[in-house]
Amino acid sequence: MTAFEILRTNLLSPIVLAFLLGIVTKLVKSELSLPKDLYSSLSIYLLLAIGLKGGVELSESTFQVIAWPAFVTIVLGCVTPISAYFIMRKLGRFGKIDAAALAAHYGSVSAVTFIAANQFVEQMGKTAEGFMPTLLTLLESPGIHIALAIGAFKRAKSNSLISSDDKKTKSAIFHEVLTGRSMILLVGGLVIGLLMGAKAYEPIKPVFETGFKGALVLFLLEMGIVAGARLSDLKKVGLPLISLGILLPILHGALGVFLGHWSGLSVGGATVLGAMAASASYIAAPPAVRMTLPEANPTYYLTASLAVTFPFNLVVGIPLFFKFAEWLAG
Amino acid sequence: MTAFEILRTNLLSPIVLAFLLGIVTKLVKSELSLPKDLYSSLSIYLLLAIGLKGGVELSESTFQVIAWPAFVTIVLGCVTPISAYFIMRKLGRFGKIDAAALAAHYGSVSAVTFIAANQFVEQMGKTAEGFMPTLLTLLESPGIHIALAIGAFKRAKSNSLISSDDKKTKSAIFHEVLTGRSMILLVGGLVIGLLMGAKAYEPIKPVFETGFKGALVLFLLEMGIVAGARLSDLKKVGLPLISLGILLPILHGALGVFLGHWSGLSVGGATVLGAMAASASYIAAPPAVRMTLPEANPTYYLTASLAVTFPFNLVVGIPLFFKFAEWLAG
Amino acid sequence: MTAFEILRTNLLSPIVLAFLLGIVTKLVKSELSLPKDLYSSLSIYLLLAIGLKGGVELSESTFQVIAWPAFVTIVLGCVTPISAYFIMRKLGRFGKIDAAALAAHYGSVSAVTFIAANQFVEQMGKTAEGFMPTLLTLLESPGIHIALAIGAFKRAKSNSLISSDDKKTKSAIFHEVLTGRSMILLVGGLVIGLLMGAKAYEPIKPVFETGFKGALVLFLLEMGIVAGARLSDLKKVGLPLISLGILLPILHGALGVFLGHWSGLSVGGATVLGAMAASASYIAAPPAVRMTLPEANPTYYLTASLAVTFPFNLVVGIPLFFKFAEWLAG
Amino acid sequence: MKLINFKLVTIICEPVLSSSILTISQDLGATGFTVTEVRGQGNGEKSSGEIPDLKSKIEIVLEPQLALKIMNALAEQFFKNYSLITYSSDISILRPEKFERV
Amino acid sequence: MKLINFKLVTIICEPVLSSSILTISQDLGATGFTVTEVRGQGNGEKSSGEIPDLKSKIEIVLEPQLALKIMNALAEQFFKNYSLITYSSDISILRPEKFERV
Amino acid sequence: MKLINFKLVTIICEPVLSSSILTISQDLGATGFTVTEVRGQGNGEKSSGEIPDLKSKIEIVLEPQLALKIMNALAEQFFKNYSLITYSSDISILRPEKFERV
Ligand SMILES: Nc1ncnc2c1ncn2[C@@H]1O[C@H](COP(=O)(O)O)[C@@H](O)[C@H]1O
Ligand SMILES: Nc1ncnc2c1ncn2[C@@H]1O[C@H](COP(=O)(O)O)[C@@H](O)[C@H]1O
Ligand SMILES: Nc1ncnc2c1ncn2[C@@H]1O[C@H](COP(=O)(O)O)[C@@H](O)[C@H]1O
Ligand code: NA
Ligand code: NA
Ligand code: NA
Repeated sequence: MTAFEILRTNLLSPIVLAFLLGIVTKLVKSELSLPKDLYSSLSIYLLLAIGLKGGVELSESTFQVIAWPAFVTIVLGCVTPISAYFIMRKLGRFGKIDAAALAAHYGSVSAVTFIAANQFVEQMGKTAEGFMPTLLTLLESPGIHIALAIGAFKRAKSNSLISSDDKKTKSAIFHEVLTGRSMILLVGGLVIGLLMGAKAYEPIKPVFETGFKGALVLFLLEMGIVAGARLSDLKKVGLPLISLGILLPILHGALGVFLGHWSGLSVGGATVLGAMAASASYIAAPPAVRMTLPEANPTYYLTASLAVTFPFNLVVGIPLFFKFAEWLAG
Repeated sequence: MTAFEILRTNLLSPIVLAFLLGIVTKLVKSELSLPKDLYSSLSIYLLLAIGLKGGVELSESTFQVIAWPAFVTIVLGCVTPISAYFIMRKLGRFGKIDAAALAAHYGSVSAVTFIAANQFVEQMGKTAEGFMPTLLTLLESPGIHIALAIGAFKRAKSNSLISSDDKKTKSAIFHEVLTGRSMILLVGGLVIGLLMGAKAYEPIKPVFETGFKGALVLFLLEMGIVAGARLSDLKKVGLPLISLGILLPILHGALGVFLGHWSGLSVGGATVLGAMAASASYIAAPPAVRMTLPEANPTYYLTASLAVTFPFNLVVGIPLFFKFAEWLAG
Repeated sequence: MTAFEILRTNLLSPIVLAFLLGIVTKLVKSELSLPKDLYSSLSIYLLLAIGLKGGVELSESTFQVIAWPAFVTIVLGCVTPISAYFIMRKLGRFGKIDAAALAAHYGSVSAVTFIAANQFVEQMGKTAEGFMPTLLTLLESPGIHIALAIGAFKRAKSNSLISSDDKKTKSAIFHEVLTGRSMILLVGGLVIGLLMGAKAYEPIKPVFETGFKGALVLFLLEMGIVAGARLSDLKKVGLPLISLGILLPILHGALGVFLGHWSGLSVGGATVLGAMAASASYIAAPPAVRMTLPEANPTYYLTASLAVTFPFNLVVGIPLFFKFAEWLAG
Repeated sequence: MKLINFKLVTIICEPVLSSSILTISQDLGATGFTVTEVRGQGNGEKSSGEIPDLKSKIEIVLEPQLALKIMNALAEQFFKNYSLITYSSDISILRPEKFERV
Repeated sequence: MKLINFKLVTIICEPVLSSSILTISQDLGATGFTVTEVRGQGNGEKSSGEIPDLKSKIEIVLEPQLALKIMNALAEQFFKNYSLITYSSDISILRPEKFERV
Repeated sequence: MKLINFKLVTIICEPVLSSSILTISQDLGATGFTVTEVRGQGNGEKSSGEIPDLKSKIEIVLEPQLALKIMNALAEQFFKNYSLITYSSDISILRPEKFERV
C-alpha cells in the first residue's frame, strides 16, 4: 500500500470516523454526550480487556522474547519525559513548571492510542506481539514520576527549600499513580489472564474480545466530544504548543519505532511501541500534575494532550510510524 | 399467517413481552427502574447502530431507488402535523396551543417504533429496505417545526404580535432539534457507515448488529416502566385523547403504508414507513414543545405519546400496517 | 478430579480471579470502583438473563420433574432461617434481634452465588437442570419473612405489645420484598422465557447468553471491591461471627445438597441447590431488615454476608458441595 | 414580588429511610421535597447498605412553624437507630401560597 | 480573610429550563453557577419530561442587591407556565471581588 | 429537642481537591462531611480535568468558631492555584454533641 492508501484506510476506519463525529458534534454545538458512567464503564472495560488478552498471550511468551522490548520500553519511559521537558523549555519557551507538567504527560502513555495502534497494525495484516500490553504497563508511570521530580527540583531551586508537606504529597502521588484505575486494571488483567490461561479465557472471549472493537467506537465518539470541547482552547495555547504537540510525537514515535525494531519487535510491534512513546497521557497524568505542580496551567497540558497530540497520532501518527517501521524492517 | 397468528407472534416476541413486563413492574408498584445512564446509553447505542447499519446498506443503494420513498417521507413529514392539528382541534376539541403541541409529537417519529417495526417485518420474513434509516432522519424534524409554527402563528393571531423574544427561541429550537441526540447519531452513523463500507463494518458488527436485539429487550423494559408511570394520567387526559391516540396512528399509518407502497417500497418497507408515520415522538418533540409552547399541557402530549400511541403501535399497529401492506401488494 | 484439582480449577476461573482482583484493589487502597450505574446495570442484566434462560428451559420441563425439587426448596426456605436463628443465638451468643437479622440473610439467597455455582458445575461437565432459576425465585423471600417474624415476635414478647405501626411496616416490607428488583426480573424473565419459547429466544441469545460470562467477570470485580471495603469490619464483628459465617454455609449447603439429591436433582443441580441454601442474601434482605429490625447492627449482617460467607462459598463452598453431591450420587 | 421568610429543612440520611421521611413530612404538611444523591460520613456507627457512604439528602421548604415540628418527629423516630442528621436554615421565598396545603 | 455578607439564590426547576435560567442570571450579572441533578415533587401540575421527577437545582452566589432582581426576573418569565421554585439565603463569603463582574 | 445555632460551610471545588479538603477539615475538628457531584462554572481559569465542568460540592456542619478557621485554611492553601469557592451559612441543629469531637 502506498502511504496515501494507508492514510485513507485509517481515516475511513470506524474508530477514526467515530472520533471525527465526536468533534463534529461539538462543532455544531450539539448537547449530545455519552453519560459519564458509560464513559467510565467503557474505559474500565477496555483496560481490563487489554489486560486479560495480554495476560493470556503472555502465558505463551518466553522471557527471552520480552526482555529486550521491555528494556527499551523502560528506556523510553526515562528518556521521553526528559526530552519533552527540554523541548518545551527551549523550543516552546515554557516556564519550568509548565514544561515539567507537559513532560509528565508526554513521558507517560495514552491507552487509547495504544489500542488504536494495535487495531491499525492488525488491519494492515501485521498484528503486534501479544505481550505489548505488558509493555504498556511498564511505560505508564515512570515518565510521570520523573517529570514531577524535575518540576519539584526546579521549583525547590528557586524557593531554596523542600517543604515536608511536599514530601507527603509526593508519596501520596506515587501511591495514586501506582494504584490508579489503569494500573490496577491492566496489571490485574495481565495477572488474571496469565493465571487462567487460554482455555478459561474462551467463555469470556465474546465479551472481552469480540465486543472490543464495537465498544471502542462508542469510546472514541466520546473522546471526540471531549477533544472537541477543547478545540476552543487551541487559540489560548497558541501556535508554539500546537506545533510542539505534533513535533514531539513525531520525535518520540520515531525513537520508539527505532528502539522497538532494534529490540526485535515485528513491524506491528515496533509501530505500537512508537505510538505509545508518541502518545501523551490524559488520564493518569493530569490529576497527579494538578496536585504536585498546581502552578502549572492545566489548559496547556490538557489541550496539548487531548486536542493536539491524540488526534494527530490517531489520524496521521500511527500510519506514519507504521511506514517507518516497515522501512526499517527493509 | 392469519391476522390472529400475526398478532400472537408479535405479542409473544421478546420486545413486546419486555415492554409489558415494564408496565407490570409499575402496576405492582415495584421500585425497579433501569439506571438513568443505562437508559441513555442504550438509546445512544440503538440510534448509532441503526445509523451505522443504514449507512453501510445505503452505500449499496442507488439514488433512483431511494428518491421516491424519500419524497413521500417528506410529504408525510409535512402532512401529518397538519392532519394531527386539525383532528385534535375538531374531533378532540383541544385548544389551539394544545393541538399544536400534540401535532408536533404526531408529526415527528419515534425511533423505537421504527426499530420495532423493522424487527417485526424481519421476523415475518419481509425485511425492509436497507435505506429505511435514511428515511427516519428525514421524518424526524419537519413535523416538529411545522407544528410549532402553527402554534406560534395561532398564538400570535390572538396576541396580535410576535415578540422578538419569540424569534430568538425559535432559532434556538431549530438548532436544538437539528443537533439533538437522535439527529447527530442517526445522521452521523449514516455518514460513517457510508464512508467505511461493509468491510470495515465487519469487525464492529458483533456489537452493533448481533447485540442489537438483546439490547432492545432491556430498552423496552424501561420503556414499559416509563409508560407504566404514565398510566395513572390516562384518567386525567380523558377518553377523547385516548381514542385519538389510537385513531391518529391508524390514519397516519395507513397513509404511510399507502404512500410507501406507491413509492415502490416492499411490503416490509411500506410497513415500516407506516409505523413511522403512525408513531409519535417522545424524545425530540417534548423539550422543543415545552420551550416554545409553554402553555400547552405536557400531561396531554406525554401521555398520548407514551402511554397510548406507543403501546398501541407496538402491540396492534405494526401488525395491522403489515396486513395492509400485504393486502396492497396483492 | 481430585478435591485439590477441583479447588484449583475453581480458583483459577475468571470470576474467582476477578473477585480476588477486586479485593486486592481495596487492599492496596486504590480508588478504582465500578460506576454505580454499571453495577446496577450488570445486576439487572444478570438477573433478567437468568430468568429468560430459565423460562425458556422451563417450557421444556414437566411438572413431575420439578415438583419435588420445588418442594424441598420451599422446605429449605422455611428451615434455614430457623436454624440460622438458633445457631446465631446459641453458638454465636447474639441478641435476639441481631440473630433474627442474620437469619433473614442466611434464610434467603444470593443470586451471584447461584450463578457462580451454575458456572462451576457447567465447567465440571455437570450442567444443572434448566429449571434451577425457578427454584431460585422460590427460595428468595420466605426466609426473609420468617426471620423478620421471629424478630418481631421476640421483640413483642419483651415489649409485651405489637404497635399498629409495626403492622404497617410489615405489610410494606412484604410488598417491598415481593416486588424487589430480583423478584421482578427473575419472575418476569421466567414468564417471558416461558411465553416466547426457544425460537424467539434465539435472536436475543447473543446478549443474554453469550455475553453472560464476560459480564459476570466485571460484576465480580465490583463484588470484590465491595467485599474488600468490608474486610476492615472483620475485626469489629469478631471471630465468632466469622466462624459461623463459614459453619452456617457448610451446614445449610450440605442440607441443600442432600435434599436436592433426594428430590431427584442431578449432581450439578444438587450442588447448585446446596450453594443456594448456603448463600446469604445481600440485596433483598438488608433493606428489609434495616426497616423492620432497626436495632440490629448492620455491621454484623453485612460483614457476615459479604465479607465472609460470599467469598467462602465462591472459593471453597461450591467445590465442597460439588464433591458431596458427587459422593451422594455414588 | 415580595420576599417572605420561610424555612428550609435539610435531612441527610441512609437511603433506606428516604421514603419514610418523605411520608412523615407530607403527613405533617409539607407540599413537596427535593432529593439529592450524596456521599457522606459522620461519626455514626449504624450506617448500612452495600455502598456504605451513599446517602440521601432531602430538602423541604416549609412555613417556619412546621420546621421544628418535622425535625422533632424525625429525631424521635430515627435518631436512636439510624444514621441521619437534620438542620434548618432561614430562606426567603416568593409565592408563599405555593407552599401551603389546600 | 474577612467574611462578607452575600446571597445564595437557589432555583429548582424542570431540566428543560436550566439553560435559559443560566443565561438570564448571567445577563443580570452573575459570575458563575452550580448545578445539581435532583429528584423532586411539588404541587405543580406542569411537570414534564420522560422522567417526571427529574429536576435541576441551580445555585448562584450573588451580591445581595442582585438576588431579588434575578428571582423576580425568573418569577415573571417562568412562574406561570413552568414547574420551579426559587429562594434566597444569607451566606458569608471570602473574596467578594471574585463574584463581581469585570 | 432544642435548636442550636451552628454553621454550615460549603466548598465547591475541582474534584482533584476533595480528598485534601476533607483531610484538612477533619484535622481541624470536623466530625463528618457530605459530598455532592455537581456541574459548575465560575470566572476562574484554572479549571482542569477531562470534563471541565465537573465539580465537587462539600458541605460540613460545624461549631460556629470552627467555620472561619476551616475557610481560612482552605483559602490560604488553595485559592491561589485552584478552582474553588467557599461560603458559610447559619443553620439550626439538634443534638450539638453529635458534631463535637470526642
Ligand atoms: N459534621 C458533618 N458535616 C456534614 N455532614 C455530616 C456531618 N455529620 C454527619 N453528616 C452527614 O450525615 C450522614 C449521617 O451521619 P452519621 O449518622 O454520623 O453517619 C453522614 O453520612 C453525612 O453525610
Ligand atoms: N415544599 C417544597 N420543598 C422542597 N422542594 C420543593 C417544594 N415544592 C417544590 N419543590 C421543588 O421544586 C420543584 C418544582 O415544584 P413544582 O412546581 O411544585 O412542581 C419540585 O420538583 C421540587 O423539587
Ligand atoms: N457566582 C457563583 N455562583 C455559584 N457557583 C459559583 C459561582 N462562582 C463559582 N462557582 C462555583 O465554584 C466553582 C469554581 O469556581 P471558579 O474558581 O470560578 O472556577 C465553579 O465551577 C462553580 O461551581
Ligand atoms: Na509518551
Ligand atoms: Na409520526
Ligand atoms: Na441461604
